[in-house]
Amino acid sequence: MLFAGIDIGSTMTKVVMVTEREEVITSLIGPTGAEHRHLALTVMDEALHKTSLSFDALDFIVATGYGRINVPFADKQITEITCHARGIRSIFPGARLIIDIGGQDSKGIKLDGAGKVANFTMNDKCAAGTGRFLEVIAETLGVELTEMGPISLSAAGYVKISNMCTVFAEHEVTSRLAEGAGVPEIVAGLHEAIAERVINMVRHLRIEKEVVFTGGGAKNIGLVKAVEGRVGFPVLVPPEPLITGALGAALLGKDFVDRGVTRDHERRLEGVTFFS
Amino acid sequence: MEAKEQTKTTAVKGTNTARKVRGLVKQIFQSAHEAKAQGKKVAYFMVTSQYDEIVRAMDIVPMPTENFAGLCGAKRDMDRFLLKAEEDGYSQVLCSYTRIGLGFDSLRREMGRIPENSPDGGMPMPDMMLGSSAVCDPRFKWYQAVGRFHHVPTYSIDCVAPSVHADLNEVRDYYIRYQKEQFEGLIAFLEKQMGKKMDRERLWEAIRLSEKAWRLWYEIDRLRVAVPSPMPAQDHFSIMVAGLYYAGTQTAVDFYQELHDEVKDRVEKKMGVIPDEKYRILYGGGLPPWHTLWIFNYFESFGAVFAIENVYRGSDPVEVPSHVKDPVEYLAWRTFLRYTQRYEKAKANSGNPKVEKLLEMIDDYQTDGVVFHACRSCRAMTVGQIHMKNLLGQHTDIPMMQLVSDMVDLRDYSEAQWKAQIAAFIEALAGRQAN
Amino acid sequence: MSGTHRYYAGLDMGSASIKAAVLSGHRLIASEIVASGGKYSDTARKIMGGVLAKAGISEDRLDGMIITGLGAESAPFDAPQVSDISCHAMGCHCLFPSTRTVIDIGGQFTKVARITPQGRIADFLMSEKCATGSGRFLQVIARILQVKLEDIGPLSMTSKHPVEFSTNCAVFAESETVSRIAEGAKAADILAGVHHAMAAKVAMLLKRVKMEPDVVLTGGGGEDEGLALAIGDALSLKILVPDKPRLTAAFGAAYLAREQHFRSHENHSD
Amino acid sequence: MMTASEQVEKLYVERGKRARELRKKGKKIIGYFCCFVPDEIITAFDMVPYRIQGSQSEPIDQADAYIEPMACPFARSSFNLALKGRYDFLDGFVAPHSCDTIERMYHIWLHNKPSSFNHLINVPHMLGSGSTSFYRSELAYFIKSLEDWSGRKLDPDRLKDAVRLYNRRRALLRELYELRKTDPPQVSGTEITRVLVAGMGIPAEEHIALLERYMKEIKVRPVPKADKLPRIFIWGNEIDDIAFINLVEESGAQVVMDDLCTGTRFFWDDVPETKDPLDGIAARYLNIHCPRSNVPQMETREKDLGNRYGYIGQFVKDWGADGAIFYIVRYCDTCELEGPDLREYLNSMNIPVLMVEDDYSTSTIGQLRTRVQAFLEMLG
Ligand SMILES: Nc1ncnc2c1ncn2[C@@H]1O[C@H](COP(=O)(O)OP(=O)(O)O)[C@@H](O)[C@H]1O
Ligand SMILES: Nc1ncnc2c1ncn2[C@@H]1O[C@H](COP(=O)(O)OP(=O)(O)O)[C@@H](O)[C@H]1O
Ligand code: SF4
Ligand code: SF4
Ligand code: SF4
Repeated sequence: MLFAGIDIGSTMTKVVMVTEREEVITSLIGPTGAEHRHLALTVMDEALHKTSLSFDALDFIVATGYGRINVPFADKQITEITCHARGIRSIFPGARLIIDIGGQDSKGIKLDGAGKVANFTMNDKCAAGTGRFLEVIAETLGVELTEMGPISLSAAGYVKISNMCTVFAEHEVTSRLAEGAGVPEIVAGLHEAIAERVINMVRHLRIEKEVVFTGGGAKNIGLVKAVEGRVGFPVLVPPEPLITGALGAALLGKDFVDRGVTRDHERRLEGVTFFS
Repeated sequence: MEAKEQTKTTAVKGTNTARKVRGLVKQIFQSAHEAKAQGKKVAYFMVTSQYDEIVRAMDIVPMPTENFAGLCGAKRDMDRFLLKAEEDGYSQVLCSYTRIGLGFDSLRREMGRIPENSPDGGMPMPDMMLGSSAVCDPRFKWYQAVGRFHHVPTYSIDCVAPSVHADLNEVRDYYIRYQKEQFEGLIAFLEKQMGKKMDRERLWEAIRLSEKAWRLWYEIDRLRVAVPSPMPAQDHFSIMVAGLYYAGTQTAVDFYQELHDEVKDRVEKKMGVIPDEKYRILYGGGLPPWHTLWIFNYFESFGAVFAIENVYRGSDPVEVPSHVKDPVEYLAWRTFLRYTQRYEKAKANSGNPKVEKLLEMIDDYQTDGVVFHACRSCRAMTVGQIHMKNLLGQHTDIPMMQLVSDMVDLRDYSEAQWKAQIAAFIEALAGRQAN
Repeated sequence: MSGTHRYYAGLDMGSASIKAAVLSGHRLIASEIVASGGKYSDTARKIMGGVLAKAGISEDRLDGMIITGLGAESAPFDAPQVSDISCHAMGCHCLFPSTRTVIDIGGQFTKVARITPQGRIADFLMSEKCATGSGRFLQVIARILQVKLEDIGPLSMTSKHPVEFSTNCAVFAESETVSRIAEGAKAADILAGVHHAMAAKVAMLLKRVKMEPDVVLTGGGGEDEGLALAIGDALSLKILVPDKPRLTAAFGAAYLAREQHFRSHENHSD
Repeated sequence: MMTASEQVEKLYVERGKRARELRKKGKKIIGYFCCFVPDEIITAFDMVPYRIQGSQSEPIDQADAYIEPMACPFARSSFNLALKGRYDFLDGFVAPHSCDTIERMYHIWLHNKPSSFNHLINVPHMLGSGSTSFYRSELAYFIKSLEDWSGRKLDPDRLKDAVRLYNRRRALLRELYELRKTDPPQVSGTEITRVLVAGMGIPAEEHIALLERYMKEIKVRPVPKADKLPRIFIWGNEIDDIAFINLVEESGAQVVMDDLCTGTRFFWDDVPETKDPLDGIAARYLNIHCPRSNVPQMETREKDLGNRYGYIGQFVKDWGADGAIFYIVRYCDTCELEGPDLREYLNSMNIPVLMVEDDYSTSTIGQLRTRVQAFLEMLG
């Protein structure tokens, strides 16, 4: 049996397919564009091509992420909170708290002893403290996003950034530069600011071992270090943090089938014929 | 407008007496800690709740929680308390004084002691909490919420003011009756807590002291009509401590006497706050930006001085009718008269008593402009400022500006924006004078 | 250039761009606009060098200079500073003497001012400490729509059914845009929607300063005809826009420098 | 003839239409805020009480020139509608001093959009015998003002009739709420919101007649089989638009009970039929369960919470709620301060709580979707 999870994030779209033994047979990451509907199909198509499988071979498809409602062929839609929890549980069974920093939101998820969601929290409707915040500033600084982490590691101390509204932080960054602050120190300051904000947000969930850091933000080593600094102990990072939501979605599909839930409707492919 | 003038000046030419306020503030906390050590009763307490004299007459040591919050702001040590409250589920838009108080109490419970290096030693555990509905909503909900962190006897009183348009002759009796009942209820509660009866003579004595202090404070403000301005806004935001936290004590009387003499002397000698006073400004309302009080120096660097403020003022003296012989009834009358002071005037003119007061100030103090401070988390002192500005605009054409931040939460403050606005405001004042 | 001419410079250190203008007498003879970013002071020095070269004069030939803009403090020149609201006011006053109200839509803030017949500020307001309603907001949207800044205006004006826009965070507007596209909204309609939302905000500020005509739109926002039109619609009046709106403050600053020079040297002329 | 549900829908959408019609026929329409203005008094004067609402689907595009954006958006939105002339049909404008914002708003509204009759009713914050008699005096003063304005004396018997009339409506509404106890509820939260809002701008007799027909219609609807969806209790202040409750129900839950100012808070308790009707009215209205009122403290924390929230505990038990959602209009200080205490109480009953703070705008509701769904997934 085969199960697929598709996670349409604000920035990245991720697909993961697993077998009934919970083995990942393929995963794919692509950018999220404006046209979710079309995109979901394209990414799915690509994943199928990669594995030379046909669409019908998929026993259950779960869509998650911010664009989940735009996946016409999904059998179920589940929020990324439940999906991340499920995905992380399969990688780190001892996880108690998940910190997820994604493209436009950050979340804290508390797990109970059985790995189920016990409580959660999400950032408000402001982009401060999210991946997008870093992207915008990276652009201002003329630094590649992937370089933000490594650069900050070479910083001697950090510059305090007090404005968390992206647009204002941008201005603050420019003035700090004007005052002669170094780029590594500024980037380190941004990481500290995000970590502070996110940790404050999740603190009421009680921070206890094991803490897992996932989502695109976890690909940034500087941010990982800053989060660890605030948590007070090392955090676990999945081998590919971007896909834990999609992985969880696929696994939840399997859970559904195990529980006897079946696809209750025809998959609507909406005129797209390239599924062979 | 020269660039050279825009640099920060630190030399505030304030009064000598105002410098003593730091000691008065420390004393508030010290007394509370000492009282705890000696087994006396300490109460969390709200300013301008009209019950100061009762608390003093019952020998209760007041611990004003708002003062602590302002102090944290002035010392820029507020984040840990604000964040703690937010972690406990209190919204970031909730009154930041309240958040600091709740955060402090929450941290103290969690750590089992007063958080290290709390400003001025922090607040000791109260034996009771005395809330009030005067001024705003958060103030009577605050202590109820503190119950999550320590459940001590708590009592709150109503302070009621009729609407400006009410016919005072219709409502006076039952307003005063209810106010009196509220005070009597508080007294009964305190008698139970203290295990002793209220001494009405001592209450009279406390009333006499507080009226004396407030009268002096009022006269000091009248002296400030002088040109050049003898006392800056920075001083005002200090010296209010005596009137609001020491009401009903000899300390307050002595303090204002000394300040009065000094200000009088300055007026006679024509000593101004700054060397060449170009513009006089009215602080139209809103709590001060405790986190950035040096902003007043920034104004001064342009030759602008705040001549008078419409916040933290002792109310103008009121005449309680002589047939009132009971001190509690006196307090109820006084409350009513204070609240309704400019109602008749307002009815005849702008419809808004606060606007009447501002208009009087603009006239008396010959101010060239008005600045309001909108605090994002303090609805009570903020909502209505635009309305007041609109109303004032119908009676005067002096420039007005509303600066937005918060009284203690620095996250709501943008220095670049303020500086740009202040510079433009000064240019507007200059433009008017040029004409 | 003849040695008898007097020269004045204005430098506007904006958040989005740095602008410089040089006047000879009261004539604009050179100007320059460069995106800010990188080291403020270096860029400022470069742009001043550039504009002086264009004008064909050396720095010591300047009889006056004024610096303005949010970043004025980091300018590497020893010259007086004046707020950009005053500079915009003066700039608009010189270009359109009938100006009574100025709207400046810059990179970070929107400012409106009512001005006196002499071009001085009578009352003014600045947008809240939030970036919505600033030029940056438009930039963000344009980027997602893959529309060039200069095409925003023309494109928006073709819209028949503007999208209703309501988010309050510039960064989140991005995601709202993305979902609108997913729902099938056209770029033109989205832009027009943004213009409407911004115009409503601006109209509110104008009401608060008790706007009087003529109203001039300057700053980067003035480059955008669609926005000017939307604001005009919201107020039911015609909005004037200078030729090079982004230069207005720099121009006004130079003009103020000239005025100051006159005041301190009473017998001098240009 | 329209079915009752169709009529409800129509009244819900076309707010103010019926009041305008009645006004044309010579009735006086008295608009008021919040739950502290007794409908009975206005009705006894043969005037129509109209509960003022904002609009969650319209942006607040004019009010900011008069009132700070950090004031409660419900109040600002209501005023915004007034500025746009949408409350021009009001002959009277009455506000209770329920919170700082409403009190400020009253004066701003009065200055910029005065009605023929304007009145502010002071409402004590502390509960106790003294406060009830004070509030009674305020109501008596309100009556006197209405008498002066209308030139008519209030007939105490008509006030008694009005009390009975509104108690009848209250009883019907409680009966309607009974239908929410089944699995699945016979009437959804969305429908409830509609029918309540529909009744806020029409005379009580009309609402009663409508409710009677509506309930008949509901009772004959085919009974769906139990769906075991999570049952939600909802707490907060103003929800006069179906958008949020609809979001919760669409996400796979049943909204079964509430404590909202647009829900049980305004109608649950009857007015006791006292000899002087004003006594019963004052006691009933002052004791509305609202975070803006302070009940005297009890000896222990546990008793205190029990005293403050016992009725909610009962609601949750009787309607079998599995979880609670707090919907708080941003900047409402009293609700913001109340939330954590109530959460503590509900958690002690093993009821999980999701606290959301919102801008009183349908445009932001989509952003809550993930939060609501994840909460339901957590319950499920
Ligand atoms: N290699 C990387 N280094 C640093 N940050 C990265 C990297 N890859 C992705 N990101 C960040 O991750 C974010 C996307 O994370 P993701 O969890 O996929 O969010 P979403 O689900 O909202 O799309 C991007 O905004 C980006 O900031
Ligand atoms: N051609 C254009 N069309 C539309 N908008 C423009 C154009 N050029 C610039 N802008 C807008 O102007 C803003 C910059 O304005 P500017 O006045 O330079 O800001 P600042 O004074 O803060 O530096 C940019 O954010 C951009 O949105
Ligand atoms: S007046 Fe303002 S600052 Fe003071 S307690 Fe009330 S809301 Fe807070
Ligand atoms: S929360 Fe209370 S005071 Fe506020 S509107 Fe509702 S019932 Fe009225
Ligand atoms: S929602 Fe809250 S702030 Fe708004 S009117 Fe009601 S009680 Fe007042």
